[in-house]
Parts: sequence; structure tokens; C-alpha cells
Amino acid sequence: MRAPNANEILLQVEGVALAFGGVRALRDVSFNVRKGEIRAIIGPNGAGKTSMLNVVNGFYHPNHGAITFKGRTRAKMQPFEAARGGIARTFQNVALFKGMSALDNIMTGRTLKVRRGLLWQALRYGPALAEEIEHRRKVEEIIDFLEIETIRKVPVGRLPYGLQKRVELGRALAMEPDLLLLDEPMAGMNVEEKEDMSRFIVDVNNHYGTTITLIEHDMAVVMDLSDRVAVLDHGVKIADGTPDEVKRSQAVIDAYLGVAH
Amino acid sequence: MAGGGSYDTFPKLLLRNTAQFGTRPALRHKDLGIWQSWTWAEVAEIIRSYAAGLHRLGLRPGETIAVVGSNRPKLYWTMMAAQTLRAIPVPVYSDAVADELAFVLAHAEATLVAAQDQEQVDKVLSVSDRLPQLNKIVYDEPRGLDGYDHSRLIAIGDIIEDGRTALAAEPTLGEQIDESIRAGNGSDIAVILYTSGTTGAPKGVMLSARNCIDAAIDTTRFDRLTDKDVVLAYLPLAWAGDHYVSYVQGLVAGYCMACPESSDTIEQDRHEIGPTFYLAPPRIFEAMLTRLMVRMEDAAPIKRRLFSYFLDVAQRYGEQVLTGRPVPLSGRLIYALGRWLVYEPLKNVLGLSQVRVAYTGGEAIGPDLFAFYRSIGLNLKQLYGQTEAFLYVTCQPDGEIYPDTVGPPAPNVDIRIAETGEVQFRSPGMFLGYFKDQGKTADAMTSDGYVRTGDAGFFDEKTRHLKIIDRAKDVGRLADGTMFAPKYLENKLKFYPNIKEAITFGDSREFVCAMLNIDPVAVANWAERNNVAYGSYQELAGHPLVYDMVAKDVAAVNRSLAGETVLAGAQIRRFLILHKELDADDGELTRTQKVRRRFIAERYASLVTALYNGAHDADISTEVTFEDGRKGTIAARVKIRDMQIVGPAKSLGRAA
Amino acid sequence: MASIARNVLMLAAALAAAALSAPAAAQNEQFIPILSYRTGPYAVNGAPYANGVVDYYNLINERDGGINGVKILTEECETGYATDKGVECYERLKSKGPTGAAFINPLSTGITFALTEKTATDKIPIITMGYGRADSKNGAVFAYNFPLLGTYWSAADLAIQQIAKELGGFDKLKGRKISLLYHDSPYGKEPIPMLQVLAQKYGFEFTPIPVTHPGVEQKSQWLAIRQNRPDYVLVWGWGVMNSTAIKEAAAVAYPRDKMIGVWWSGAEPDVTPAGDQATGYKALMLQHGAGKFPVHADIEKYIYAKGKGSTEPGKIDEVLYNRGMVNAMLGVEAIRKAQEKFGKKPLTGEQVRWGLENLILTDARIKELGFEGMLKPVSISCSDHEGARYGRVQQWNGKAWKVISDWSTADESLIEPLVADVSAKYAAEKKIKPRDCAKET
Amino acid sequence: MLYREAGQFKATYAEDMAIFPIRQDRIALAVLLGIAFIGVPLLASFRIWPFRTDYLLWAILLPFLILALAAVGTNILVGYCGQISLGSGAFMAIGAYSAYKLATGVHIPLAWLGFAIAIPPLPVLASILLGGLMAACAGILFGIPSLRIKGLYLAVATLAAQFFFDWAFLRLPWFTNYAPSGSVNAPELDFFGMIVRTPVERYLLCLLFVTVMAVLAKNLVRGNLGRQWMAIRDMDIAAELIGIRPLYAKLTAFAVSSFIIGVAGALWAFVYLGSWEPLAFSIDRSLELLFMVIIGGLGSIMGSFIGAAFILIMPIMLNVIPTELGLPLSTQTITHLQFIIFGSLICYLLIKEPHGFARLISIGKEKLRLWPFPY
Amino acid sequence: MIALGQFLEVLIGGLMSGVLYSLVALGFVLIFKASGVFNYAQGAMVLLAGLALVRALDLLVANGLPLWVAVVLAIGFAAVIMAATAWLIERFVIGPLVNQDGLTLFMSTIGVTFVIEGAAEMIFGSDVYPLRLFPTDAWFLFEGLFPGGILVNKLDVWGALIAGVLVAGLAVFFQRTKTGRALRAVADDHLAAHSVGIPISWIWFVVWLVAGLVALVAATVWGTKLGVQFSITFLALKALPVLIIGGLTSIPGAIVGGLIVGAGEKLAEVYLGPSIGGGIEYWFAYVLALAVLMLRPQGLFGERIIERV
Repeated sequence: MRAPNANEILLQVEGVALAFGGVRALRDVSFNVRKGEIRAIIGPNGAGKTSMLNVVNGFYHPNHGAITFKGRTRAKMQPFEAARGGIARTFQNVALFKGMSALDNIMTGRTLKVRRGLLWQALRYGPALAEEIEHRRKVEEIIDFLEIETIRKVPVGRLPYGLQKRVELGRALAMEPDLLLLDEPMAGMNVEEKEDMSRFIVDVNNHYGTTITLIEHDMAVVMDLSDRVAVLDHGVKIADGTPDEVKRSQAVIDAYLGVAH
Repeated sequence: MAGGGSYDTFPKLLLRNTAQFGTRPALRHKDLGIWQSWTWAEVAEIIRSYAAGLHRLGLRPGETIAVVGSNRPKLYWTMMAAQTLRAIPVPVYSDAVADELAFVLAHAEATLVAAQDQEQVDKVLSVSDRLPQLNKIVYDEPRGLDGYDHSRLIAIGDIIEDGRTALAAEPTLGEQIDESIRAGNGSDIAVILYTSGTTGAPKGVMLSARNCIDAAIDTTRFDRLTDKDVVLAYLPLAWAGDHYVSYVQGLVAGYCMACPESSDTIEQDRHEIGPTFYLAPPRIFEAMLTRLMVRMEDAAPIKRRLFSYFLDVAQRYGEQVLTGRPVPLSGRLIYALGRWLVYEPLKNVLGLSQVRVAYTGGEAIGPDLFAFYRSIGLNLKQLYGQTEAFLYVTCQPDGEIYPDTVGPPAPNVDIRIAETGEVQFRSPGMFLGYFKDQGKTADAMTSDGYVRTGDAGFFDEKTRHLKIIDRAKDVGRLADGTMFAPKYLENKLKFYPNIKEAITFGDSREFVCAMLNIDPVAVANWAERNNVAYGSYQELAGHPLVYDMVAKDVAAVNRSLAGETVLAGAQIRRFLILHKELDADDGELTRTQKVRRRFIAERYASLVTALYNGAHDADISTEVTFEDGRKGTIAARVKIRDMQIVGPAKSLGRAA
Repeated sequence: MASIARNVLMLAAALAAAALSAPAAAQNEQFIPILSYRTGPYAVNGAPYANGVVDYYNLINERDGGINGVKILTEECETGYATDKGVECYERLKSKGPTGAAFINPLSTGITFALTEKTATDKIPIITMGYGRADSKNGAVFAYNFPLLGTYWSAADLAIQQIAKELGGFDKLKGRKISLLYHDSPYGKEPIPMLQVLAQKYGFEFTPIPVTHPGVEQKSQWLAIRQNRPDYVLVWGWGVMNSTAIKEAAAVAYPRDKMIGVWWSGAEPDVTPAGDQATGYKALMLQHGAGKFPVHADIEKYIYAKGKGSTEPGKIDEVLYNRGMVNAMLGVEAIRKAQEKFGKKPLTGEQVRWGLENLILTDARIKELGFEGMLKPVSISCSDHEGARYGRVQQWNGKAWKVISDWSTADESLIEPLVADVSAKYAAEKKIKPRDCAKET
Repeated sequence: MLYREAGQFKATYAEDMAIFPIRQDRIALAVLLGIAFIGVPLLASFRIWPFRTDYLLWAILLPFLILALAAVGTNILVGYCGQISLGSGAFMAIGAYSAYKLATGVHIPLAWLGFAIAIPPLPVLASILLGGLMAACAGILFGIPSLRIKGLYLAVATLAAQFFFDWAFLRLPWFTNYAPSGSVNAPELDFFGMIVRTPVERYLLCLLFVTVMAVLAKNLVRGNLGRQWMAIRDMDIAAELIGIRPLYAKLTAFAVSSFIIGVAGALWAFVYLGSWEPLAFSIDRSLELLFMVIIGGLGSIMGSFIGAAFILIMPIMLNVIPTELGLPLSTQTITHLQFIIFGSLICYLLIKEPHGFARLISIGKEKLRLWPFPY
Repeated sequence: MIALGQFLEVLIGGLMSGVLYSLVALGFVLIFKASGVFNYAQGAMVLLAGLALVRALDLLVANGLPLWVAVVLAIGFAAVIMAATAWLIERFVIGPLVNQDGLTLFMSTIGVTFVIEGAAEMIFGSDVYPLRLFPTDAWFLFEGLFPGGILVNKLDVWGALIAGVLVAGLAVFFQRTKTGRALRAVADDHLAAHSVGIPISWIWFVVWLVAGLVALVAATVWGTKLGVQFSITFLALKALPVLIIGGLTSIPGAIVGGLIVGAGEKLAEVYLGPSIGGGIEYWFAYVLALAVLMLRPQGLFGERIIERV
């Protein structure tokens, strides 16, 4: 189930440009993500990687260019429309809800799937309770999957960095997304934590068949995990292809080793 | 109370339980955040389908099926289903290294292996070339096994499903299963338990169904266990203790067995499930006490003063209150207050507040440790047993509890002391012999059918209770003839929270020396509080302040030894602290953390010579295996410390 | 440790002693609660009034040894002119003392509205001298309400009579413009219905101008007044609103002598802050004004000489102090009257109600009490709980209040129909069967 | 020390998600409800010690219950959804006046359309609940600015609602059925034939309302909507990115909170005061509710109750104690002392535990569960 | 046709009273700008300052000191009182609550309000004390042009002058002086400021002292207008909309906000009020503030709030 079928394009980014006042974060970037694939976006700091994710996610609206997701092209997309469409996201520096426990954080991921209205939830009886239990059960599977049973009831503010990243991944998975955007999931982790996180990413791709778009600096991880890699530098796409092709391309080496532009 | 009689095999017992306690919970397992539970009726149906599935896989009566993994419902069901087909389940330690696993599987000629998860499956596959007769591997958790070739790898869940559909489809299969249950009789081999003997390769102890059930009936009646009781199954699957308490006694008494969520949530799960019957080796009680003391160190001063005050009260009145002996009214009141303020909350946090009967066995327990738990109201009793006796040889009845004895002979057990001081017994639960190893069986049995325990002991005149001194072969004599029981000394040393493990030398030597292992948790906590800087375990072990602290403990042991006429002479003259923790992976300990004395003596020979030639420090370099299997060497210079001898060193210990 | 234990024991003993001693002594005492406000925005007017009440009760105890020998026991509770605090104080004090509260004097129209229903059920009369529900004059419906000496409807009529007198006759009112600057609360809105009736009757143009609580900010109202140029401005304020009104009038140069305040907007704390700008400001008098009268001599002799006064000796001749004394006196006389019927012992609220309803003070009795010159005869009856509706007008000359008009009385013919109509509506709403006053003794 | 949790395992998700999963807590709750529903009425009807006079009922228990309900409503908006609101007083007023109008019959003369809407007087229960609904609509209306405005700026924006409705009920006589003095009387409290009049009946009525609505609020807060609110409170960008519509979340918070406050307002007017004027629902009421929520503990239903108790009872205590002890203090100094002590208590509590009583209690409970161990 | 004279008069009256509100609003802005605390106790501080001033003044005048000397001494005494209050607040309330969130700090200032109100009235008495520091009569300008002339109250003019001087002074203080810069640093991030070596507790003491002095100035003007009494604390409520329109963090914003609110309120009351029942001044300022916030969520001059993910 692992081999990404070549033809079906899940996400198509066409000529996207984004500028904040004078700063031109993205200049005419185009790339696609195939269904079931692990797609990496790499590049030196300030290359526009996170801005790219924010555009896909509807958080920033591009100045021009369009995004086609599952066949529908939308220039301006609200973040919660993206979420409803099936795009989930983790953040560079963890964006968890500090006032809630790990379990509640992941349960908020289920919010789109909840059918019962306000009155039913107030009664919390019969079908409303049944639905809540069903969501709880799905979340428990994710907790079991990410092996975070012991910290289920701990407020996230108290968790160490590595576990917070895992809870955030759990929240994204709880949305049962078609496309999962991971913004540097391994930043600030030690070797063992990185191994665990890579294992989870691979398992997510195999087990749930979720397409993953990954931003990461650790070259070993990127080359090992991803099927195809896109390289951004100063808002421009300078390379795109399989890990090996990208490794050899001179442009990438210059960008990383710092040849003067 | 379920009697034995015509139910002479486990599958028959299962049918009886379904009839008698159909709706009572048979098994609980903490999974996905809550305790999933199955009644006896549901378990019986699952076992029936599972047996049908296994039958279709080609499991034939008499064949052996190995079970590798921690306490999971599906693995226990594997054993029951195998016994339904009159096959023989062979549980193996889940933390066994690949070679050990390979030896046992080959020796037991297992045709099928039930593995818990990807880790165990990988281990089996890595040695599958040495196992010609192995044809299928079944597994419980599918996690990560998607990519494997599924020709020889089947999920247990699928087997049960396949069996269920097959049973529905062909009624004949159902009759075959029933027929095989009826055919089963007491003399079938119910299970083979591989002991991890301290010496030599593991031996497969064969236990017949009738022996197991008769022994279990005696012990359930002895402790009045009913179907209302609950047991937490947390000890290694392959250990006789867990198999007896969780599996066999569960079937006989009909009580519920609870499996924890994972190996590192045991304490939390015990707190949640609140077992009523509890068995644990002394090492677990010891660790619990150390952690308890360390946690109390950090409590607020008032709480600490309150805690120590009531512990003293417990020491004065605890024992009498527990055994119902007369206690002065003021004592009873203070103890009652203590119970509300300290003892009940203590047991509550440890998850022991509902325990009606608790046993400790497998190793000698320090008298102070034993007294501590009884004083806070835990009905802890000692038992002495071996895999060959399917656990119970002696067990203390509720009324008569002494810290230094292991109790009178268990019901229907006949014990005698050989002239060498070795304890020999005949019991309903005794084993049939070692699997495929007549030679060893002969060695272990006497001509008139008694089993040789290999432990030295004697019956105490007053209490008629058996007292174990030490391993028969380890009991030695000092050069000047005084008796030297290494185990006894080591237990006294280990009682102190800072000392985790101790090995004493003295057989045919002038004086006694000891090699100690400090307890990383307790000493690290001490270091932190006294802001003693240290980089690694090795540095901490060698630290002069640590030596001073341990020296104080050793001196205390010497003082207590001076008081005992028999062993006064065997006080510790010199000791050193080992630079690394003794570890089962390096073969220095058995799987149940017992010291492999001879192996250590050879490995640290240079240190032993240094102890006896008066040197003040010695160099040592040992080979170590890391967690992921890679090997490496550690070198260190270990210091030696001299102690003075205490009191009237007039040693009387001539003869036993 | 020992010392701390000793202190705790001593404190406990003191507490027990205090708790025990209080009720024992109160066996032969008539309990009268005092609801007052000495803090918050209305303290400036509340405090002098409360001092008058407290001093008069002390006088009765010191001079006469109580009412016919029954000493008065009082307890003060701070309401801060807030309705819910007022209700809480009422609930706390209503059943204290051997026979509970003799009567309640909340000194706030808001609290009066809240307590009207409660006092009826608890059978404790509520005296609202010069304020309260104007329609509660009709004793048939409001058995337990007593707006003695004047309601706001009487005050409105008296004010218009004064204007007419100044303009030279009622007919001169036609076409004139009279504005009412009122505190936007039940107290301030009470006179509006009466003024509308009068405006219709005499044909003058009446414009009400509301000022929101607490009345600190009135610039826009006075700018409107300056544009509107009304002939007269009636001031119905309380607390800081009065002094601010006078100051703002000075700021827009509106003639102070064209301003007439109700008897609650005519006391020293209202005019002193404006200093000499307040000269010429007129205000109605609830019969009495400032100044010393024979009773003051007793106050100085029996109270201040012994240092038991609740304020400085120089302040006992102020308007609100005197009004406090008058209110206390009416209460005491009502109890004395009730004692004639029910005996000289602590009386319940219901018995005091009878005393109030049959209270008659002749000129001679007033002289005897030392209040002559302050009050005219009062006679309360079942149908008329007001008892008298006289009033005079006084003017501030920069240093003191000068009486500038003689006695006049409110025109009942205009007030009666309004009282009947509004009290009937209340009776219907609350399902109260009006008493038949004629039949009762 | 009091907890014996060993053996209390959870076999179903419903058990695990219960409001009080631990048996000892359930026992404590049962005792509390027993005292509230049975104890107090019994003691009061037989005039036993604390209820010799009905002062305790009228002046403390009744206002406590109603203000606690209003505090729960405020806590939903301020504590759970993070939208600071100083308009709770106005929403109480809307609840009270619309209930009053509905109970006495509504007549809206739409002259320019040529006809008038006339609603006959409704039963008291219906008018209280519909009053709450009207407050909810007003809440939604004044919740719209919260989409753009955040934090303390929003607090002042809600002040606009407070002062506007204060003014409306004061100035527009239609609301008070043209009562001459602007003060209105509560209609007869006729619940399905039973007339509520005595303090005990009023107490039980309020207790019923408070219990039912507190449970509903607790369910909402534990459920999906509650999590959405908390998500918006903690990090609204992240909430939006996981599919929570900020408009829906914030406005439901305003609506639910205003409904509860509206019902509390209707009860305050009908059951406690009897007859009232807009000053009863002034800015001081809004501030008082905000104090209760902050002192009690933001984001905790139980905290709201404790906050209400503290803010209501402390000043009364500070008043009653000096007089009980017979200390020779004039009421003036007592009131000043009360201000000073009350203010310094608030500061001390906030320093001791910025998250209010609820956090203090949960820490205490945690210590008891782990007794004698520190962690 | 609305009389132009009346319109001008109402406008000027409104502007003037608006400026007087901004005097109080300045105190709020100061403390929020330097410590992120929304200080509800500013109204109570005005009362405290007023009471200290007027009682000291009355005492000194009673002992026969010439007026000008008494005024200076009284102002000195009041300033000392405000300094002591500032120290106490910083030491016992703001200090211990150093990194709590805005709402908890806001709540603690409400606690402080209660303490100040209780203490002030207990020490200095809860009566009305007239204060005569400024002439309170009015000029009548352009009597020729408009019937009855345009009334301008002298007190308001004095108030406007003082406000202007104050704003200029504070602006200079914040921009130029060392402590001013330190204040702005602490406002942005007190942790960073701490690490740079700025003595946080001293800075906060200075902030609360300056706010106290601003309160004293406001007390002199408002004391003369209303007489020093408890009701002055209600000014805080009147100052809130001024604060919001101007923006919580800008000093000049407070003045502009004051002008807008003052003029808006008075014009609405005089022209719009009578048609819909009068007394709309009460809520008009807040609705105005709401409208401004809808346009610019952080007030006209407040810093834009930027959120990054």
C-alpha cells in the first residue's frame, strides 16, 4: 500500500508569490504532491518554507498564483476551510492549547467530525454521549499508536518538548487528514526521539495512507524518509526530484554551502 | 470453592467455570485507556474458536507451542487453546537474548511460536535458521508488521476469526474439539517451564495437569481464594510463580486475572485494579521500599516527622494488631490513628490496600523488610518453592508468621532434611522430570522419589517451621571452620537502601570479604541532596563519601552478626564497590535477578585476589553488552576498604 | 506553642462573654434598627441625618430613661443607599431584640420599593418621612407604609404654589417654562406624574431633565437649560448631584434664586461646596428648617455635655440633623401612643403600626416635646398616612438658611385622585384587598 | 489522606469521562446535595439553630445561589472562552426586564405597519426562560465585535452594552409598563399552580434552577464545544487551523453565557428582590461577577461557586462580626475597615494563587490523593 | 436652524470637559504603557490625592499660613502620600505578581481600589471638602456676535492648559530621559529589561509615582469642579472610553481621545438626546469607543498586535 501511484496529484501549487510589504517571501513557486507520497520541502533558513505551508493552509493569502487541492482550485482559502477539506498541520514551535490536557488537545482535533449540536452536547445523554465515546475511542487508538498512554491526563504545558511534538502530531492525526503538513517535526530532538518520530511518520504513511509534506533540516532524515524533495532558496524553487537527484544538483550544494549569489 | 475431582485438565476446568461463574469477569486488560474485560463464558467461546483455528493450522496433540511476550490476554489464551488440543505450551522469558530463545525453542522442538509484537517476531526470525521444525509464527500486536511476508506470519486475531467461521461452517470440527477435551486426562503434560538455573543451560520442567490442579486446589483452599478475588498478572510469563498464581489458580478458584497496559505502567495499573492476592519476589518489595523512602525524603518536614513517628508505632504494635494478639488500648488507638493517617494511604498509593493475602518467595527476604510490610498491615507471608515443585513447598499459615522462617510444609507436602543439610520434598505439584533430559532428572531426584532442592536448611525446634540458610553448595566453612552462609550475609547487606546487590566470599578463606553494588536511585538522590557532583554511575560508585556511607551500613551488619552465635565469626573484614551494575545481559544475574555467584567469581577474579592480598585498590576491565546488543569494555580502578570486627568474636559455628 | 494556646483561649472566652451578654440585657428594651449610609456617594447627606436620629434616641434614654421606662436599643447598619444592601440589613435586623424591630426607616426610595412587600408580610411598619411611595399615603392599600409629613406629590404642589406666589398668582403660570432637574431613579421620577397634572391644570410648559447616578457630570444638562431658558428649575437631587447642580448653574450663570430644591436638596452639604455662588438658592422645607429650638438645649445638656454626641456640637442645628430628630421623635411618639393601648413594655411592629396610625400631635404636645416652631400639628388616620402636608420655603444667603415664606399646605384635591388611581393599580397587581377605613376604629 | 482510590478502575469510557470519577468525590457531592436539598429546608421549616430567623436564607443563601449561577455564566465567557466581558450586569437586566414584560403581556404598537404584536402574559417559568433567550440574543449581538477586538479592549466594548441597557431600562418607559416611579414589581411566582412565596420555597426554586443549569453547563464545557472555547482562549490561530470556526465558537460562548446570566437576572429580580430598578443591575454588578470568576478560578465551574460565596459573604461577615462582638466601632469605620480588609484579601489571594480558589482546591486534592508522598 | 452660537458653546464645553477626562485617562495610559497593568485604581488615587491635598490645605490655612505657601505645602504633602502609596503598591501587589497575565493584574488593582477608598476615607474623612484652587466663574466671549455670547468656563480652560503642559512634560519624559527609556523597555519585555540590568522594582515604583502625581493634578482640577468627595472615583468609568479611543499605549492618544469623547458626548446629548429620552451621554461615549475599535482594534494610536505562528 506504500507505493505512491504516480498519476493522481493531490495538491498542485501553481506560480505562487507572496510578499509582506517589501519582503518577497515566495517568488513564483510551483510544485505538486502526489497522493500517498512523503514529499519534503527543504532549504536554508528564511527560504520561505514555513510561509509556503501557511499559504497551503490558508493562513496567508498569496498575492498571485493558485492552489488546487483535490481538484478544487481556490485562490483565497480560510484556514478552517482548509482543515475541513482535509489538510492538517503541525507547527515549527509547538502550538498546543496550554490550558488543556494532552487527551483534550487531541480530542479538539476531532471537532470537525462531531455531528451533535449544542443542545445535545449540553444533555450529554444517549446519542450525544455515544458520539463522544466513539471520538474518545478513535483518539485512544492514536494515543496507543504514538505510545503516549502514560501522559494522557497531563496538562501539555508540563510535558517535555519531544512529547509535546508527539501530542501535536496526535492532534493532527485526529483530524483524519488526507494531507499532513509537518513543519520541522524533529527540530530540537535528540537521536532517540528523532528515530521514534521518523518511525511514526513512516507508520502514518503506511498505516493510514496519509500524504505527508515535510519540512526538515536534518538531511539524513529527509533523504531517508521522503519520496520526492523540493528545494527552496530565497523564495525560489531551485530543485525538485527524488532525494538522489536533489543531492547531486549543483544549485542545492551552492545554496547550502553558501556560494555568493 | 471449586473442588478437583473429575476436572483433571485445564480445558475441563474452563468448561466448569463457564458453567459455574459464566458471567463473572475472567480476565481484564488495560487497553486504549480503559479496562477491557471478558467473562468466563466469553473466554470459553474465544478459546474454542482459537483452538479450532490452531487445529486448522496443523497443531497436533503432543506438539509444543512456544509463547514469547509479556502478560497479554491473547498469549494466555494461546496456552489454553494449545491445552485444549492437548498440545504443550512452553512460555519463554520475553527479555531473553536471541541465543537463549533459540536454545529453548530448539530444545522444546516447538512447531509454532506465539510472539507478542514486532520486537519478539524479529527475535524469532533472526534465529529461525536454527529452528528446522518451526513452521508458523503467530503474533498479537500487528503494529509495524504490515511490511513482513505473511506466508509464515499470522495474526492471532485472524486465527480466532478463522476458527469461529470454521466452527460455524463445519459442525464436525466442533465435535473434534470436544472429543480432544474429553480425551485429555490428568497425566497429560500441561506445561513445560524452562528454569533459568544459576548453573548451566536452562532445563525444561514438565508439569502434569493433575499435579498442577491438585497443588492449586490445596493452596486455594489454604488461603480461601474465591471467584471474588483479583490478581494482577505482571511477573514474567515463563516464571513458575506467575503461571501458578495468575493462570492455574485463576482457573481453579475462578477469580479474575488483570493484565497491565504495558510493562512500565505496572505500578499505576496495580493502583487502579487493586488486587486482593499478590505475589512478588523480595527484590520487588525491596525496590518498592527504597522508592518509598526516597519519595518521603523529599516530603515536607512535618510530614516526614509524622511518617517516621507512625512507622515506629507500627513497629511496636503492627505485628500484634495484624495477627490479633492482645495490644494495650493506647497502642490500639494510636495504631488506628496511624492506619488512617499513614498506613492506609501508603498502601492505597502502592495499590496494596485491597490485598488480603500477599506472598514473597523465590529468594530469602531480609527480616527487617518483611517486618516493615507486616507492620503497616499488609498480610505478607513467606513461601519457599521451586519450579520443580510448581511453586509451593512450604507456606506460612495466617496465624504463624516469623520473619526468618519459610513456614511449615504446604498441605500434602512431605519434607525431610538430608544429612548434608539439604532439603528434600515430595509434593502433589512435583514435576514429572526435565524434558528430554533423563540424566539431569536422575540427579535432581533421590532414589526413593524425593526431589533434591539444592538448598540447605533446618526445622526450627520451637516453630516447626523450615529455615533456609543458603544454597546447599554455597554453604561453606571459613579456614578456621566457622560456618559461612553467603546468602544470609548478602540479604542483611541488601536490606539497606543504598546497597542494591552484594556478593560475599569466605569459603575456605581466613576471613569474609564482600563486593557491593550501590543502588543508583537511592545514592543519586542522596548525592543530589548533599550536592555531590558526579558524572556517571562509575564515578558515583567510586566516590570516597559513598564509600564512607556504605561502610557505615557494613559496620551495622557486622554488629547484628556479632549478636548471632552461629554466624558471629563470619563478619565482613574488607569490602569494595563494583564500578558497574551487575546485569543479566552480561550473564551476571539470572532472568529473575538472582546472583550467578560462580560466574562472577571467575569474571572478577582479579578483584577477589586483591581483597585477600591486602591491596588497597585493584584494576579491572570487563566486557559489557549495550542495550542494542553492541559489545564494549569498561576499565576502572576500584578501591578496597577495611572494617573492624565487633564484639566477642568467639565463633561457635562448628557444626550445623 | 504554649503562648499561642493561651492567647486562643483568652480570645474564645472574650467572644463567648460578648455573645452571651448582648441578649440578656435586652429583655426590657424596645429595639429600633437604624438603616443609614455614612460611606459612598450619598454619605454627605446620609451622615448628618443618621446623627440626628441616634442623638434623639440617646436623649430619650438619658433624659426620660426610655419611653415610659422602656429603654431604646438601637443597631445601625450601613446600606450605602444600595437596594440589595438595604434588603440585607433589613433581613438582619428585623427580628433582633425581644420583640423585633419597632419600625424601619430606610431613608431611600429604592429600598422602600424593595421592602414594601416584605414589611407587609413581616408586619413591621415602614416610616418614609418626606419620601417613599407617594401613593402609599392611602393607608387602605398600604397598611404598613407611613409617608409622614409629606410625599413628593405634596412637595411638587408646594413648589408650584411658591412659584405662583413669586409670579403673583396661579394665572401667571400660564405659558411659563418650568424644568425639573431630577436624579434618574425612583426618588427622582416620583414627582413627575404630579407635575404633569399641575402643568395641565395651570398651562405651564413642563420639561423633565434626567441626571444619571451619581450625578457628577451635568454640563450638557445645564447647557440645554441655558438654551431652553426656563423660568424656574426645580431640583430633585440627592448626594453630590445637588452641589454639582448649583455649581453648574453658576457656570452657565443661571439665576440661583430661580432654582427651588425639594426638601432633600436643601441642606448645608448641598450649598457649602459652591460657596458664595449658592447665594439665592431656594429650597422647600419639610415643615422645619435649620436653627436651634428648645429640644436642642436638652440635646446639649444631656448628650453633648456628657460627650455622647455623634457629631461636632456646632453641626446640631443643620437641616438634616433636625429632620433626623423629627423622624426619631415621630417614631418615639408612635411607640408611646401604642404603649397606651398595649402596655408599657417592648412592643411588636404590628402594635407600633397601630400607634402610628392613631398618632395625633397637638400644638401643646409639640411644645412639650420642645419642637415648637419646627412642626405644626400632625394627625395620622387609617386613610391618611401622611398626617400633614405643610411646607415652607427657605433661601440660602451665603452663610445660613433664611425662611422666606410662611406656612402653606398642599392642595389635596389634586393629589387625592392620583393617589387613589395609582394605589388601586398596585392593589390589583399585588392582589391586596384594600381595608375599609371607615369601619375601623 | 481521605482518598482510597485503589481498586477504582474504569471499565467504560463513560466512567472515565464522568464529572467525578473518584468515589470519594461522588460521596462528597452526594452529601452536599443532601444538605442543600433536604437539610436546609428541614432546618428552616423547624426554625432550628442557623435558621432561627430567615436572615440566612434571604440575605445569604438566596443571593448566593443566583449570583453563583450568574458567575457560572460569566465563567463560560471569561474563563473558558477567554473573552473578558464587563457587560454581565446588562445581560442580567435584559433577562429580568424581558421576563417581566413577557410575564405581564407584551404589546408592540407597530403604528407604521398598521398592526400591533400582542403576546398574552406567559406563565412565570416560560417568561424566565424566554428572558434568558432574549439575553442570549443580546449576547450574540454584543459578541460580534469580539471577532475583531481582543483582550482589555473587548472589556470596554462590552461596557457599551452595560451602559446602553442601563440607560434603556431607565429611560424607555415601555420596558417598565409606564410605571410612574420606574420601579417594577415581580409578578406572582406561579409554577404550575404552586405559588412560591416563603423563603424556603424561593430557596428550593433557585436551587433547582442552579443545579440543572450547572450540570448542563458542566456537560457543555466538557464536551466538544467546551474544547473549542478553550482552544480559542489558548491560541485562536491554531484553533482556526484545526477547523474551529472562530465566529461560531465565540458567538456560542456569548449566547450560552448570556442565556445563563439572563435566567439568573430574572431569578434575581423575581425571586430575590421582588421589586427592582435598573440600579440593581449596574456596572457594580458586572464588576462583582468578574471578581467572583477571577477569585473563584477562571475556567472552573466549581470555582464560580466558591468565588460567588467569597465575594458575597466576606463583606457581610466583615460587617456582622464587629457588631456581634460588640466592638465600639461606628458603622462608618466598620465599613471602611471592611473595604480595606476585603481589598487586601483579594490582593493576597491573587498573589498566593493567581488561578483562584479552584486551583488551590485542586492542588489540595492532589496532595490528599498522593498523601503521604509529595509527588 | 440650530443657533451657531449654541453649537459653538456646546462644542467648546464638550472639548474642555473631554480634556478634563483625559487628565484621568493619562494615569491609566502611563501605568499600562510601562507595566502592561490596566490600573482600575486610578480613580481611587485621584480621590486619595484630592483628600490629602484639601485636608492639608484646610489645616494649614486654619493655622494662618498665607494661601500660596499653604497650597505649595499641601501639594508637597499630597505628593509624599502618593509616593508612599506607589511604594506600597509596588512592594506588596505588583512586585509579587510580576509575570502574571493581564487579567490577574487588573483584578489586583481592583483590590487596591478597595484598600485606597477605605483607607482614604478613614484617614481623611468621608465628607465633602470644597477646594478653591482655580476661578470657577465663566467668560462670555463674542457677546456681540451671538445672543448671550459663548460661555467658556475658566476652570475648564485652566484644566486644558494643565493637561497640555502635562502631556508635553510626559512625552519629553518618556522620549528623552534615561528612566523614560527604561520605562519603555520594561513595558515591551520586562524579562529582557531585567537581563539588561534595569532595576525593575525601582522602575515600577517610578511609574506608579508619576501616575500618582498625574492623579494629584487631576484631583486639583476635579476637586475644584466637584468638591473633593467619594464620587470622584466615578471619573475612572468616564475616562475608560477616552482611553480606548486614544489607544491604551499612547500618551497623545489620551488627549485626542478626550477631545473626541467630550465633544461627541455633549453634542449628542444636547442635539440627539431630547428626541430619544435624554441622558444618552451615559452610554454614547462607549458606543463611540466601540465604533472606533471596530475600525482599529487597538485604538487610534495603539500599537498594532501582530501574531505569528
